[in-house]
Amino acid sequence: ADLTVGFSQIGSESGWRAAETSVAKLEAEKRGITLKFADAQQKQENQIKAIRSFIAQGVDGIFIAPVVATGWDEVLEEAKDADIPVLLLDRKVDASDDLYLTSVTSDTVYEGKVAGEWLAEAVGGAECNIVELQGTTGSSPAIDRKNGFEQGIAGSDNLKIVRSQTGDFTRSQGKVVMESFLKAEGGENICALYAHNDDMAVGAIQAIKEAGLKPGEDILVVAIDAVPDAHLAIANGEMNATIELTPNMAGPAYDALEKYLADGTMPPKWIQTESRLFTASDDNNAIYEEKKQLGY
Amino acid sequence: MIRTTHLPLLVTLGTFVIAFALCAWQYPAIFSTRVAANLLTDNAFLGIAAVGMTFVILSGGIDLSIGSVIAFTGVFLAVILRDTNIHPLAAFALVLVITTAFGAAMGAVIHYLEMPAFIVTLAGMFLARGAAYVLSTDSVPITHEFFSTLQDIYWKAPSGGRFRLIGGVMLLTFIIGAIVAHRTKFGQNVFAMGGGAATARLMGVPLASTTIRIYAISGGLAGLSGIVFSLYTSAGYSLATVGVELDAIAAVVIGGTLLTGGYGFVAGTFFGILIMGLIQTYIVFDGSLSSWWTKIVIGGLLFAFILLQKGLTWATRTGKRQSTGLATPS
Amino acid sequence: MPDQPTPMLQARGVTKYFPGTIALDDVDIDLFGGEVHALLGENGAGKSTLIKCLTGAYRRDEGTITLEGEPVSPASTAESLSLGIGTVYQEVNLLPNLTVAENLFLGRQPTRFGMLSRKKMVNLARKTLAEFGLDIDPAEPLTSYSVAVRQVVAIARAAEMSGKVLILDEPTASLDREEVQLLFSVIRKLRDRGLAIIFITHFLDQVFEISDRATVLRNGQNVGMRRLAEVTQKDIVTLMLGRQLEERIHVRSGGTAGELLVSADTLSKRGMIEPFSLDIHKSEVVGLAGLLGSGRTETANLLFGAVQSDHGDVKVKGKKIRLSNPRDAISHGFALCPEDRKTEGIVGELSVRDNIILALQARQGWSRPLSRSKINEIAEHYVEALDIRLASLDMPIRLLSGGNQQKALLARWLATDPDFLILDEPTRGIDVGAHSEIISLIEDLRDKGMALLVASSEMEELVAYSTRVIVLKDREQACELTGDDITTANIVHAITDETLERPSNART
Amino acid sequence: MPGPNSSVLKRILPQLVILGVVLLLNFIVFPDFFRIEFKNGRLFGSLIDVLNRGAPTALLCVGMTLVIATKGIDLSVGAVMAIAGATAASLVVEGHGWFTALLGALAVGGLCGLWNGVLVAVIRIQPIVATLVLMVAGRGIAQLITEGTILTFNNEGLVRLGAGTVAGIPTPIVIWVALGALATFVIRRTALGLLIEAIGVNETSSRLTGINSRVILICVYVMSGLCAALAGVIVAADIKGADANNAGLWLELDAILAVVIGGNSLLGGRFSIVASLLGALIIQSVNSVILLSGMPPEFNLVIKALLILAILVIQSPKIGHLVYMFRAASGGRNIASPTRPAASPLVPNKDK
Ligand SMILES: Nc1ncnc2c1ncn2[C@@H]1O[C@H](COP(=O)(O)OP(=O)(O)OP(=O)(O)O)[C@@H](O)[C@H]1O
Ligand SMILES: Nc1ncnc2c1ncn2[C@@H]1O[C@H](COP(=O)(O)OP(=O)(O)OP(=O)(O)O)[C@@H](O)[C@H]1O
Ligand SMILES: [Mg+2]
Ligand SMILES: [Mg+2]
Repeated sequence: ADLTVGFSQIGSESGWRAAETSVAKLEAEKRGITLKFADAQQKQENQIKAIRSFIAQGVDGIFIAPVVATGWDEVLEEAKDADIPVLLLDRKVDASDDLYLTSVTSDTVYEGKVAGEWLAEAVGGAECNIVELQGTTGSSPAIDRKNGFEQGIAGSDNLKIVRSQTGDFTRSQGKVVMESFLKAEGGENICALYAHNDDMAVGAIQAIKEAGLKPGEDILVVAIDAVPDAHLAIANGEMNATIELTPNMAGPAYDALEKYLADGTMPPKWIQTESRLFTASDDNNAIYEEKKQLGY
Repeated sequence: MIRTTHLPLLVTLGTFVIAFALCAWQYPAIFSTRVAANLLTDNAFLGIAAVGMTFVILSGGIDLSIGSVIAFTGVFLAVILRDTNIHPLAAFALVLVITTAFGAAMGAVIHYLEMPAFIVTLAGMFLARGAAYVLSTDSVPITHEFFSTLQDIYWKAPSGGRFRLIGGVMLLTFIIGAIVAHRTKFGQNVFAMGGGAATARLMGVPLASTTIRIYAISGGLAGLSGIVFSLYTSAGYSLATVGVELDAIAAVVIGGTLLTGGYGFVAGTFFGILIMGLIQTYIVFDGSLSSWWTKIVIGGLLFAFILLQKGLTWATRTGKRQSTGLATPS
Repeated sequence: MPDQPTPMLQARGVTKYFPGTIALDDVDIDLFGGEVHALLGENGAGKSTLIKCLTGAYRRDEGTITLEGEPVSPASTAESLSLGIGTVYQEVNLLPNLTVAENLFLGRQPTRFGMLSRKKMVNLARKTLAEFGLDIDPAEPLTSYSVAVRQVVAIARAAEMSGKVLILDEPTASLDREEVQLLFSVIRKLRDRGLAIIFITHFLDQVFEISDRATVLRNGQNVGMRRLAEVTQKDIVTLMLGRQLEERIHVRSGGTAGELLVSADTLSKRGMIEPFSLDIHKSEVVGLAGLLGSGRTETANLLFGAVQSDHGDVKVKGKKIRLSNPRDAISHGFALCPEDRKTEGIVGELSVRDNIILALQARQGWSRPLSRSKINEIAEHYVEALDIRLASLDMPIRLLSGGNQQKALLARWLATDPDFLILDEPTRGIDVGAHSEIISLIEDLRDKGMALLVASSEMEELVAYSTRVIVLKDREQACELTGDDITTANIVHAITDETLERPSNART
Repeated sequence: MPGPNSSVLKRILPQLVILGVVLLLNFIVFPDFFRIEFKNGRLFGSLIDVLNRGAPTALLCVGMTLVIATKGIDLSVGAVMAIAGATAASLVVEGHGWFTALLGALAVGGLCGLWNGVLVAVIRIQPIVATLVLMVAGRGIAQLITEGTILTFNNEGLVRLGAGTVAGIPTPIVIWVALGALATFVIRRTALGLLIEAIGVNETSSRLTGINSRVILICVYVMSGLCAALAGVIVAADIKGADANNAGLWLELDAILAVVIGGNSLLGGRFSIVASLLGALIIQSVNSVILLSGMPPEFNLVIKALLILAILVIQSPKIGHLVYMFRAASGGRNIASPTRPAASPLVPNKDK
């Protein structure tokens, strides 16, 4: 079919997002769909502008990876008026669910919870001081992953978050903040690190090594996203677990859109992607090689 | 009579018309009320903030805090409407008072402590965003029905474009801004400061009150822009509008205002905003640029506009000669 | 002037400290309505500082001021304006980005329905300027007009704004005699209207022509007030300097010009100066005379490469040289002391010392710094030689008085020991004592074999030191005077000849 | 007249005092702050972290100080860092040695500086706008090189530039101290400093005095580009990867802030690289207080803003004037003494 889809992407702030974009492009090519891509550079207003432009252009469907949950009602209504189905990728919005066709996302709270539960099980009954590297202050995955993790460890009184500071989802901030954690708490007093994404964890791992400790042994490391470098770190024994956030959000979305346009099949309102836990028991080297192709 | 002083304005206007024609030629859909309406609606908050920025830049200053103030305003409104029962209009008034006072305070620091505006407003930028974080890190939806009432005010053009209230607010701001800048004593004082603060002082321009008022206007308009932004998104979010100050500065500069102050037009800023909006629209219509090419192209176009302006200014300046004007005494 | 019971403006015990100096030490001054009061003193005596203290531009450290018997204490120029004290400060203080009319009316624009009325403003401006003999389009930007025009606009502005007192700090420095006469007629009109006028200048002729009384400052102290009808110029000079000024008799050394150094061949720039040819020899002072806007500055700039010519070329000792910027000129031993010292001369924030050695250092290149001792030696030498008054060599040059800045700039170029020195209005704002020193300096330099080109509005001065005078008119060389033909009368004649032929559009 | 050394000390005294106070604040929130151990063959401690983490800002500062001294500003340094980091990373990934990578990065940084310099000095675009172009486009160029990913590498030599040590001292510290010293030396032992200051104060006069302002301006921007490139390489080496999106993000603001905290005027003229470097350390120490204090991250910006505001207010010439007036008032007739040293930092009113 000669479909044109507009995709309003948040930006390219991380490798994961680059991968999401490149998967979306690959999948579109595979299906013969014309993809109009718009990078919003982290700004909601740019996303809204892009969506309005897509409407003005008369595309067949609109994908949005919303930068924030709120503030979409008006523009979604306009899309609805123009009979253009909207599909949400990787994050949800606070809007009435008849304004969009479906959302393809993971459950970010659940991701955090998986991490918490894994850690609780890994340490058993031992006392454990956790340091937390938060994502960008105020961003929804940071908030959800923090909440989820707290739920995950809620049952175990022996787990305690002693320090929590933002590392902005970046490697270098992850490293810097971890350094200060190591000084402020004393490396030997920290039993585990929970990072809201793998990039920060990878940075923090270097800080731990430079402090003369063994990441993965002296300090357990668990993070979220399962980017290739995290698999590598797990394979090297420097990281213990990561929870996957698949970059293939567009694939299921294309499927749903094509079906809907073909015969009006309504997809479920939430297509949840799997939040798979990877640990040392997986073949991380192989996964690394495989994921490397995806444009992370 | 067309004076050479109006040239930058005409250049900007001409640039916009040519650019629009070129875009519409490539993508005919751009020539529609929908796109026109979008340009107004989507850039409303930026336009309003840019009016304030125009005043600041005309006076030879700079205000880096506006993006943060917009975010703060949104969060403040959202939180206060969530947690209290006060009417949005009262909340609007309250937030405008706060942001205006904030701007005035920055102006006072700049003037009385003789600190560079760049640095004072940089600290203001940290402070306002920090305050927004402290209020709420979450994005807070605004559900008050008065907001929906305001959002539902629009005029739908036959071909589908919706001209919304906030676009109107922006136009009104531009008109008032232009009158204040070009038709009042205060406006003249702003230009005078931009021409040289020390000289303006010797000529009797009250620097203190002018500086304070300029930054109060910028703060207040950033507040208004924040209100418009909250109407635009029905939410307050502390991470919103990062870097808007740079967009505003770019719009002001493209609009023909000299960053060193003293020369420029509020109306020019309006076309600056439209040009920037057009660039974005064009990039989305094209839809084939990757994230990085988007940035490079935006930078390149910015450069092209600056160069175009430089070239035109240069072309008109040579050729013009000075006249002594001294009449021969008899 | 008849002594009225209460002076219009009275200052008592005005004192102002600057780091390292007392600029004003317990200065009293009385100013009556209907008089023109000259304020005199050497460079750095404190004249400008006094008026800045009187008008609130500086905060005075001690002293009281009364206006018509009422104690006032203006804290800002805006306040003194509202009290009816209008001032023209020493350097032209107008805004280059505004139009003439806007400059003229800044702060008291005519309004209509609460909005500025530009039309009214332009019409009023046209009328006001006509009184000052200026027929220009007030809606044009100020920068379209020359320094002299701006000076007149500044005076007009101050005169319009002053209800009681008008203060003019060296208003005539960039005017030629015709404009000065025009200005004086305006001053007399204002005086007759009952205004009290303070007039600062270094031209004693003008002082005696227009003023009624004079207060003399020396080293920040009031050393006396004189009724001008009762004293001679010599008395005043002696009072200013605190010593007698020895008379110098200027002998023109005619005909001793050395070998040809610089020659310009049909050099021109469209819109600025018509093609001109000029030969300058060693041991020769070529004077450039002419009315304002006649192209003296342009001639100088073109020869120095500060402005690019679009036709013709320059030869040094018969060899054609490239002259695309000042560096080229400097490398051939040229030097130019520019007319507009504030924007083209001083580097305000840098110390006097750095300003003096800047040109020398620039010529040596960045990689060969002058040694500290050498720097001090040069700076101290010129401070002494030119009698530059300063608190310390480390003070930023912008804090020097106007005349002392001018001397420091002269020092900058003398330090490079040039072969060909171009001076554009070298004595602007320089006091009588220094004035004659500079004239003899020029003569000394000439005798040492330097070639000089001096543009000046002061004909007496040109007559004194020039071996040749070129009169410019309408950006064209009109005639050349040599030897005994060099007299003030001849120059005036050469200039006015043409002026009379020009269709006059004046409304005076 | 005071000798050169005592005047340098006098110049940087306010910065030294402030740095001391902020370090003390660190000590208050974290008593072990000053403890330095030798661990794993390297110095280890919070103070070392401040010096180490301050490296990118400090490096940027060196170039930025010069640019600001010419009355300019360079907003593009953050983006240039990203470009340089990406260049170095892609070179080693392609199999080149670390030295080639470093040279490549420096070349690219110099090129970026050249671009800025030409826009400013030749085309005469205002510095803030001229460098805004590269600030916007530069990150795109960096991403173009890395294709949006974090380009990781494992080249020992390159990594050592960011995470290695020289005689136990983290390499970045060695690099910025060396560069700062070298720049200070070159600038003060030649006439370059004077010429740069002259251009910053009055470019027209400087040009008429025979200073080759065009070339010097270009050189200054190139220098800024080189410094940014070095900073970019260090940041990339530190995390063993070039993160085109985040490397140096908003760091230009920190660098400008550091220059101003260093007491340099944004209006150009007199400058001190040493004071700017102290400014960079002050900023890093403020960051360190925030991290060590354990406050929730939503307070980070407010704390930073308030601390910086306090520092700037204390440094404001006006406050200095008030303090002076107060001292003079309590010190009696001292004010009347005409022999008061001329090098007092006070300027009457705001006369220009
Ligand atoms: N802001 C300042 N700081 C320090 N010293 C100053 C300042 N302003 C003026 N001075 C000094 O005060 C003295 C008086 O200067 P002033 O400008 O009043 O002289 P003047 O009589 O107007 O001289 P001129 O005829 O050259 O204009 C000079 O020695 C000058 O260096
Ligand atoms: N930048 C410029 N562009 C075009 N024309 C100029 C420029 N500068 C000066 N002119 C014109 O060149 C002519 C001569 O200039 P100028 O007034 O400086 O001459 P002057 O004889 O030196 O007078 P003054 O006594 O004012 O120095 C004037 O008519 C002036 O308008
Ligand atoms: Mg004076
Ligand atoms: Mg002249």
